[in-house]
Amino acid sequence: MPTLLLLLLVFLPLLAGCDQPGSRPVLNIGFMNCNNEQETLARFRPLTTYLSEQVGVDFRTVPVDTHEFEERFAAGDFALTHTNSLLYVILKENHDLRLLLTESRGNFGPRTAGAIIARKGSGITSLDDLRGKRMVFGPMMAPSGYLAQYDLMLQAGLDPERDLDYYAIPSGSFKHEKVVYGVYFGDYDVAAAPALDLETMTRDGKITADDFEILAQSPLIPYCTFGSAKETDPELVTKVRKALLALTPETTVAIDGEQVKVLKAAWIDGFEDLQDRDYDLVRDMARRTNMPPYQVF
Amino acid sequence: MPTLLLLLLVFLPLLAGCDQPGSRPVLNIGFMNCNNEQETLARFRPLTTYLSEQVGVDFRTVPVDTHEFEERFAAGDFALTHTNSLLYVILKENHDLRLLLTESRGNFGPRTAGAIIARKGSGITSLDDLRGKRMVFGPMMAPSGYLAQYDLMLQAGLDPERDLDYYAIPSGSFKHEKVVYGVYFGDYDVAAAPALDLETMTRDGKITADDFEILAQSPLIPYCTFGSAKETDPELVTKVRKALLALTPETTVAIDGEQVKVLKAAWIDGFEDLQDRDYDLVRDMARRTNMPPYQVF
Amino acid sequence: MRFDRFDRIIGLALAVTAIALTALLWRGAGDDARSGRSNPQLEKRLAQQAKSALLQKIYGPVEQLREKGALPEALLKLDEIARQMPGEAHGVMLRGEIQYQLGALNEAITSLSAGVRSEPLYIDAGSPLSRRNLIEEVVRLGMKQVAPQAKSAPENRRLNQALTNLYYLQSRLAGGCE
Amino acid sequence: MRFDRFDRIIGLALAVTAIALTALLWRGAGDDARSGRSNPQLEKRLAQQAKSALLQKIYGPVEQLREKGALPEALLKLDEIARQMPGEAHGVMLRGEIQYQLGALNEAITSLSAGVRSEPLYIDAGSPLSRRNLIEEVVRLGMKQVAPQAKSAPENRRLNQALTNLYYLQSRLAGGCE
Repeated sequence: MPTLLLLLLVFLPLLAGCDQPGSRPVLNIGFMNCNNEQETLARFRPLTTYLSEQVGVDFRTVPVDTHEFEERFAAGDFALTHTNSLLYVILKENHDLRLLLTESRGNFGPRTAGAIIARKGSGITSLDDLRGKRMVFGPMMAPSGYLAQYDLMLQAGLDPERDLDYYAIPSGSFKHEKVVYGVYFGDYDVAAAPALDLETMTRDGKITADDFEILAQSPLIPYCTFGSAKETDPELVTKVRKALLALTPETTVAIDGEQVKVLKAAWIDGFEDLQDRDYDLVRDMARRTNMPPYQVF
Repeated sequence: MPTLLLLLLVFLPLLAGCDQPGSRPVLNIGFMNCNNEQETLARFRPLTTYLSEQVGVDFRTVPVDTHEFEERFAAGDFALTHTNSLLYVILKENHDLRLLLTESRGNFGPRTAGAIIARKGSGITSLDDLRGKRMVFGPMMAPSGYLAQYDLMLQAGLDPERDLDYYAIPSGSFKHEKVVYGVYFGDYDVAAAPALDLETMTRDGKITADDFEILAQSPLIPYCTFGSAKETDPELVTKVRKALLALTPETTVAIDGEQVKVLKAAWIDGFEDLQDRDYDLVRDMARRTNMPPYQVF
Repeated sequence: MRFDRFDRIIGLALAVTAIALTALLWRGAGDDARSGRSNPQLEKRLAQQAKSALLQKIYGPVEQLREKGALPEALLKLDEIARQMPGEAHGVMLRGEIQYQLGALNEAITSLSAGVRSEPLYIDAGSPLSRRNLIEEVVRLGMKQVAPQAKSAPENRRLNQALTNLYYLQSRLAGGCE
Repeated sequence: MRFDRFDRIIGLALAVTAIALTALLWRGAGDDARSGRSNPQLEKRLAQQAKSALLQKIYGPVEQLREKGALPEALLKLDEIARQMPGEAHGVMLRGEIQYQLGALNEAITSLSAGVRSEPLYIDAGSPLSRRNLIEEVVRLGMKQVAPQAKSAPENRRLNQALTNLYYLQSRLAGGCE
């Protein structure tokens, strides 16, 4: 079908020129999108380039939306994965994903927490005050932006589906920032905010500690996680592991005409050697809240 | 007073280690803070380093809050300035600041505009609908976040001081982003939003074009501007000018163990050779809205 | 990898087009069956129509906003589309047109020349995509306003880039090659 | 330049302290006038008190939140203060204490050792700033939990850094120098 080829040729220049595969083996690393693809690429292309250099294969940075991650992983798209802790648990349960390393960032290193916040002065000071209020959650699959808070409420005897006036999830990207602003600007009474986003927004001066009441905060659960598909060559996985653990804040890599610090670009402080059982807290939360991989209808 | 010295010594380690002056002359460039000092330093230290290399003096990056810029400039703190167009006009009028170059960024290059926006579906579709509404403005001295919109309203026969229910200016940093979110989350009916922030928030996927009505947009006025104090050696100014105009998107500089692209770090597309008369639009706005440097009480 | 979602848009568009073309060619096969081969002219025109329909679909909302004079909104809509398809020629041409209408002449020159560079049909008077009139108007104004500025400031890289782009558009209008 | 606003805070604090000290010394001058010289012991204690008062003022809100058990809020308040005074030893020690209380042991070790490195008084049992009990507790737990992990994973840079920090705190507790 020459016509199709023609059409393809028309658009092809747009698709070229990102990762230039050489003669070495090419392997995909699936990175869960946090805010958007551009941001994911900007964060993780230096890391991927570093890994390619260290391990001697051509890794490609593949940004993946949360809701299609499992399907693409099941189809064998990714040799390695970088996801949140819940997605790790799901892929481990359903597709035997292997734990590689956990990313470290912020006050709690390789762990993080979910907080339920209200605007200071709103009169809402405890979980009990949530009844009949308007609440905003982060995206459904976010461990510290949805799961942990939903679980906190259930544990406190509150059913988000019945006891709130209503709850919503913001549209578009930057959902975690939006839940915070949603409460800040009074559109919602309470929000499910990741502790890490409260930390970074405070450090950026977007909010201050005095703007909010923290009604509750979950226990610490693992943060973003590297995993490897069970088909991926174990020797290669060992090399990746070693390369990640060897990263220092000073490690740089050449990319797009710049020489950039790998960890700084990726917003990572370092990597930690958590064990699979450290994720049991997440599993318990997923069971209690009827979330995948344990969801029953 | 040895005690004071002691106290100083206690805190001194915190103050050291940013710009290391050598034996060359040291000159300050005052950069108007947009969101916060950390951001200002991260954006402009590569540029300052580049200029130091090209011009052969030690420039220092000095972040300055808007409200204290004039006083510090008058005290002779800065050889060069980087400010918005209104501050340029003020410093030119009151202290004979010389126009050096105008920064170029976004859809309108060295110019930008202020927009008045409302949430789509709010029923507010024209400036006339603003009467009795709650409005949020950017910071007072922002040409495209306050001045232009205030002027648009006056020109349309609306007095923000009388005809609105009330208006507010958000607290803390990231005010431009906050005015957009303030309307997005319904805390305000309308907002004074810089066209450039609408552009970048859309490109980041934070908002979409369908979220807002743009009730009015101002004419294009100059964007951020480099100026030089009248005392600054004209030969040095010429060298700075030449160095800025010679910057390409590929120009890099070594800083903090990285090799970074100067323009990319500073969020600048390039520099343009505007004339002082190009700022007359801003002057007219400042006169009509009774703002400095023409404010009368 | 940068255009991952765009991959999918294009993939979808290609699939739709493929189905439509198959249907068309199959219908056409009745007339053309005698010759026993497909008609390259026909295929080319079909491809152009398919592309044109796709562009219409993608950029329709921008055109609508532009037509009712909502230029800032149209530009925002373009920014939104550009997230998935940065540098796509049709979007770049539309951006140039709106920049020109909003008074950003240099930026319009940059956009229009980039658009024509990646898709010469935009300067082709006979093409349904043609923006030749617009380009002529912009070049005329640019030669009057930008060219003298650029010549008097030989060290100004951006001005001289604008001048280079103007010359490029001028030569394409005159029918010259790159 | 990074601490431009901090410069001003410190400047202000210094000015206030200078006035207070002048007043105090001037009053003290009555008693001490005979000797005709200032007392270095006294001056040192005055400086310590001035610093302590300043820290109290800056970190008071954090302490209040911590005392009523609002640990996440206390941590946020620290993040807020750290914008102006990153790496300031007292804030780093407080952060370590709260991290420990919230179960982030490795991070607590990092913070506490950084704090002690920049201000040894925090490990000094006799100092009003002393956090010696806390440090002992953290070191004890760290030796039980972190040390075995680190030893079994010699390639894990961050774990081994934590171990190095533990050894450092241990040696400072034992009175050793760096």
